Amino acid sequence: MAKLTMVEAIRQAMSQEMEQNERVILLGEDIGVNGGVFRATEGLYEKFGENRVFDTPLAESGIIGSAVGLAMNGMRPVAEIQFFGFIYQTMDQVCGQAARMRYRSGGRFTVPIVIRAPFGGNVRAPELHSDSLEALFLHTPGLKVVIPSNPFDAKGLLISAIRDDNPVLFLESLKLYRSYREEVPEEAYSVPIGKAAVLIEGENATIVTYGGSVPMVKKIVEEYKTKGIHIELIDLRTISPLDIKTIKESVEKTGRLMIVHEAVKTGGVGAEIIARINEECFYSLAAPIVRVTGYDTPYPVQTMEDDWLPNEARINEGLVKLLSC
Amino acid sequence: MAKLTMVEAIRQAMSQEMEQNERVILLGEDIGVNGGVFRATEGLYEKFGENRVFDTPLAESGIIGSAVGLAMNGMRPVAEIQFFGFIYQTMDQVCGQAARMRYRSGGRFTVPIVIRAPFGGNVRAPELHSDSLEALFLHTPGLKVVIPSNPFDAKGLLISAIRDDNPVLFLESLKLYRSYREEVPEEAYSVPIGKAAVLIEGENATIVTYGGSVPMVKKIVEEYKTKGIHIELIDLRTISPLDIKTIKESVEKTGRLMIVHEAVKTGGVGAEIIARINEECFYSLAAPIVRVTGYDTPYPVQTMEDDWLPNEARINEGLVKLLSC
Amino acid sequence: MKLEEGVKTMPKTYEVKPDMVQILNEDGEVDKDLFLKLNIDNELLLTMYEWILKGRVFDKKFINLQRQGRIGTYGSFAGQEAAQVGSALAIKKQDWIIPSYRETVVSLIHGVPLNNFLMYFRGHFGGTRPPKNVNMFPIQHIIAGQIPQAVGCAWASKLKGEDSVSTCYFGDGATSQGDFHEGLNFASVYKLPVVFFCQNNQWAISVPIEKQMGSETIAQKATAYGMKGVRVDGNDVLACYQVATEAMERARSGNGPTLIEAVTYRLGSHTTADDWTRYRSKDEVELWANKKDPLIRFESFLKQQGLFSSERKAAIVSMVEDEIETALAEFETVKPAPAYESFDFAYDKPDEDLLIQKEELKRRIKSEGR
Amino acid sequence: MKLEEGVKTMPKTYEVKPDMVQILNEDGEVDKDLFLKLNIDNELLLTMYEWILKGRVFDKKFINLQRQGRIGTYGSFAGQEAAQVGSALAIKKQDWIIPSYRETVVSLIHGVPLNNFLMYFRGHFGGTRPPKNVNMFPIQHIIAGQIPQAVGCAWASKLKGEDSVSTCYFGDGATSQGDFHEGLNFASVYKLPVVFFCQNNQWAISVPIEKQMGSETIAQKATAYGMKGVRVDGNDVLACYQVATEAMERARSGNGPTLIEAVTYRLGSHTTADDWTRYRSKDEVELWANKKDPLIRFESFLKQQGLFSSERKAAIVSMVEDEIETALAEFETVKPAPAYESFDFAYDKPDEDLLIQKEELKRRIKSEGR
Ligand SMILES: Cc1ncc(C[n+]2csc(CCOP(=O)(O)OP(=O)(O)O)c2C)c(N)n1
Ligand SMILES: Cc1ncc(C[n+]2csc(CCOP(=O)(O)OP(=O)(O)O)c2C)c(N)n1
Ligand SMILES: [Mg+2]
Ligand SMILES: [Mg+2]
Repeated sequence: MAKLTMVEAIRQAMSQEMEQNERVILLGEDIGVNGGVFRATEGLYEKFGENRVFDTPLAESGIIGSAVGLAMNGMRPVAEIQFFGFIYQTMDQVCGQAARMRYRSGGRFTVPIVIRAPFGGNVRAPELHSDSLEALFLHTPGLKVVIPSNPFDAKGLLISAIRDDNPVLFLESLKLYRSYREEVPEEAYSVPIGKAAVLIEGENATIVTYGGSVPMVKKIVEEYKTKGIHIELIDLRTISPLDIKTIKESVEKTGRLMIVHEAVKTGGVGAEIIARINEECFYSLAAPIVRVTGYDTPYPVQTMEDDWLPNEARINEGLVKLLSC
Repeated sequence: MAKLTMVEAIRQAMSQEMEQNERVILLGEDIGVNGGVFRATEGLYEKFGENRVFDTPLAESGIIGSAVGLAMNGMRPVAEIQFFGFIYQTMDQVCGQAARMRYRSGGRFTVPIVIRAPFGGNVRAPELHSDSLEALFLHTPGLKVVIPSNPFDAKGLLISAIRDDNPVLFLESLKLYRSYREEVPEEAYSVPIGKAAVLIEGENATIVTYGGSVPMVKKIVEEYKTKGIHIELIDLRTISPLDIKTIKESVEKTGRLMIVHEAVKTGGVGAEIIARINEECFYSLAAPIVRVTGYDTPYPVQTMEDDWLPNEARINEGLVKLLSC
Repeated sequence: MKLEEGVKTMPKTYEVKPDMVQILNEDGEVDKDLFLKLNIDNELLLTMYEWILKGRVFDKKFINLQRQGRIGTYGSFAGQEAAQVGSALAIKKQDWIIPSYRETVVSLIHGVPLNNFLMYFRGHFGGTRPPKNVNMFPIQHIIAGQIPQAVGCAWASKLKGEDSVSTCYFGDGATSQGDFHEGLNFASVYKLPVVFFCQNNQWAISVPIEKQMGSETIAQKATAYGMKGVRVDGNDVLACYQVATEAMERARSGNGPTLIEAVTYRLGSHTTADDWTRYRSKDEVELWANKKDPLIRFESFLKQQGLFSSERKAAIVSMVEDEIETALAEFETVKPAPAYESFDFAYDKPDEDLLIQKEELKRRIKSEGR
Repeated sequence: MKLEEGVKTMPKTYEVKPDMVQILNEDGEVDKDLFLKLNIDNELLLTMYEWILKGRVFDKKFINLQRQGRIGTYGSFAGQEAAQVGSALAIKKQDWIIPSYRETVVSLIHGVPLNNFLMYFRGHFGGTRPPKNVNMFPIQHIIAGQIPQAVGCAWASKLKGEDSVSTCYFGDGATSQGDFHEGLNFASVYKLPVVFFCQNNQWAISVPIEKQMGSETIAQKATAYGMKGVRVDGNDVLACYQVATEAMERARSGNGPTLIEAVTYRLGSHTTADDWTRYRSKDEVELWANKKDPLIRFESFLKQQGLFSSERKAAIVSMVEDEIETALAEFETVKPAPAYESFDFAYDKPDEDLLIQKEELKRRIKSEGR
């Protein structure tokens, strides 16, 4: 078993699915000859040729719109949006079209597309290159939204996404692309979409997070453990459909919940989790649920982002509040 | 004082602001000669001429994009998006551009645009003509989102929106456009953005809603009153910024909260209200907060929409639950 | 002095003059030489006529049904039958059709059953489900949304090595959308087997073509993509058929996409919810309703050819009317599917949460005895 | 038989051949007749040269600073100086400039201070705040997002009756975006005083022009809008200046928009995060770095005109380098504004909730002694 970075695991998933199913094709800006601006598709153009890997014109709505048509006529396109902030250009084709086509056509058509997009902060990128906009898609029936936090899940979830008959938005944390390596099985395997992972068990409180925040939160949870405070850590892995069952079971045990995400607070994924926990196990809650998220401003410039994003200081402050009442 | 329908009140607001400030112009599809497909701008082309009221080409991103440029160079454009479902085509210009321009330019530019769009269900419209997508904009810092539920507020809020220096999304319930008339002062007046209205006072429970659902909920609340159950009814009026203070004060009194909106449940405005109430006055809650909303599917066809939307049966069912525990 | 006055390598203005293909003129006279060279036999002529007529009758009937409150809002296509019939008859079984919302005759020709339209215009779930054996996308309500999808569809055919051309329908207003541009650009880059068939009916609801675009024609927009652009008389079914056939042959033989501008006219209102008297003159409409009308024109041509029979016409008219009346009368007794039945179509499988929502709704509907 | 072979009213293909305005050729030779007729005096020639040179030096210096880790990711514009300088010098004080992210020389010419670039490339808040007295939009990171905005800006000038032309900059890749199309269409419909200045540097990151579009030129895309389209040698500063001046005159006198395609080349990588060797050949780059280079070309012209002084050149080079070095050394001691200071810029006034968030952050930052 080789040790891979997350971006390598993602690349391997695409490569293996392309070998396995010739209907799987890739399209996007700079993904061919250049191998993608983050090298996620490196070598695939050379391996599969120009009829499987397409450098497209610079037009995101065109990319997703044609992916929808490709899928309706039998292909399984994997489209890359170079940065998630550019998803705005595709909103009709993603939410108005791909997500509704099965419904609109009364089941006649399925739209098995995967939309891959790197996202998230702390990487000193320019404006609109770091935004976490996943909540827009949580609010869009017909879509699935998957966000891996480690190389193993990334490979297995991407394989599941490519095999899934629904449109899947697959978000890849920029800061985790190369942050570490881990053992990833050589063979193709799938990790189920819609299942959260309990990374660390605990009984004093629960933290739910996903994507780029996972390693940081993990570190904090481990520090607390040494202090005798046992926090259960849940990595959502899928935003839509939300695995509320796993969160609920945890909250029923711990009575305390914190949600950490990079997206702005108001209207984010955290809000929906709070709403669901309120509905599902209100009486298990010992304290108000705490959100540690991006602030309610546009994503800031590079010198400000570390303060703006959830960070250790903010999470610790939140935990004090969560555990004290 | 004349009795006006909501669409007449909206028209009057635009007309008066245009009289008052020559920098106010209107642009949109079919808003000129035709007076808008819902007649919201009827007569304004004739009154103000072709240099104030523009029939644009059929391109929503172009409409909002040019409105942004118009605003940055000193105009106060009021843009109509013919149906809110077409807002998807404008997401970058609205969320990526208008909402961020002040921030991006460090205060050098403001973008005083108003984006008017009819929305909401129960009107037997085709696909993507009834969707309630306001939550997408709740999650977008830099925007304000206003949703009136009656002629008086519609006029006063639209005047505030036009005078506001921030981009304002102004959503007009299709089913309330002509559903009834009420007294509306002749003169220009403003209703403040960001302030909810307590329509009916009560102490047994609180219902928060907005837009098209208000009259229906009002009727239910009045029925309950005759049964001796006093429900406080709050009309949000503004979605962003959210007037959590008013909701909080009510919940502190009643201990029970229901939220009603047409938008799909997951990731909707209701989720954020629940999250905030959880944060602000968790210990005041006597029961889980209840959401009665659109279901988590694409907005359905005409024969299904009345069952899919919040309706009396569903709200009553929710109230039984809310009041029983 | 201006550079343009003095320099040899003068900047090109890239101006083009409009020019329109026509075989059958407004007086019903055919360009004989030309017509003889085309492969259009009498049978095809009669088929063309039949569909134009059926379309016209269908349209009238549906407008009436809407007035009677028996169907919901209806979008008339009267005046555009020649453009639709001419292009549709050039499309083969293995080809793909990607419509907007006005291509009713195209759909009928290619086997979408009347029942779909009854379902659709009465708001039943499934009205926009194209039958399994018809290569057609569902009705599209987002202007130009279907254009990049049509490009993707053609791309798939090409990648799979299938002999299939995709024809994408849209209106003059749609050409203003970003998706029009992005779609045509993709098609030109990948030289895809797709035909962009624009019915320029000169109005986008109340917006006339000169407020819609700065160009004199839509065909010239093909220049932006290095694509072939053709302007055709959209009320001349022969020219529409021929131009579409040639575009499809080009596409089929690997010579890439074509943009066809069929100049036609919407005789009625945008939909039954619209009122054309608010924005256009009676004179303008009269002109197109008489002299330029595709049905009148084609009838007078058939008369010259000795192919017209007024009995046959009457028979078709009453057949179509009866068929619709009978089908509708029957359909009016059909209870719409309950709302919860649509919950299975949001995803391939509803997840647990959605199933709970479905059950909740089902329980309520059942409890109300519906 | 094909219709196109037999019919007189043949469908037009609307094909155009590329054609490029050039005054100063690649060997540094000027078209004398032409040049004499232009209103370009020696002072202007020297100004042009100075800015081209300053641009080149600035660019080199900033690439070095990035390599030293003293600034963040940097986007080089080397090779495009003539296009930027030529067009920028045609823009007047009362005009508006709507840039993308690569128009560094344009900004410098029009008074954006060096400090803005230091702030910007070091990630400080306010780096994209254009100074009050400069009619310029902030740097735009969304490809083509600025195009409809530029159209709106020109529209406002027209409505206010101001003598102001808006110039919008973008690249070849931007022409594929829907916003390009929607913007140009609006401009053509309202005949707005706007100049679309496309720097066709032939690459959009790794995507070459022939994968970007099906058309041979970008200028011909103007045809789609009934707009004037001009193709100009973007490495010939004289031609760029003249073509831009004429376009602005047209715009200023109410004759509507122009699309200018300035054919140039990006000599470096897309940004310092990119590596051009992955997608293009050394030979190609060599060609443009030597024979076609705008600086070399203009220098040899100035030499012929007796206007070149190597001392002056050396003086400018060291002046620019020193200025940047000094300014940066000073700026490196400037503490970035704390994150909470930016909270006042989301809205005109932060609401209560945002103020609470701001205070929370302020308290934390203060408590950490920052
Ligand atoms: C994205 C979008 N914007 C606006 C509309 C509203 N609308 C429906 S039809 C129409 C006019 C379309 O004109 P055209 O493309 O010429 O087609 P026609 O109706 O004339 O066949 C408009 C503005 C829409 N459905 N979708
Ligand atoms: C909407 C959007 N899509 C993609 C990108 C990523 N991106 C940044 S620059 C660039 C290439 C732009 O090419 P071109 O327009 O030719 O300008 P150039 O960089 O060559 O000056 C791309 C794809 C972006 N910034 N915005
Ligand atoms: Mg039309
Ligand atoms: Mg370029």
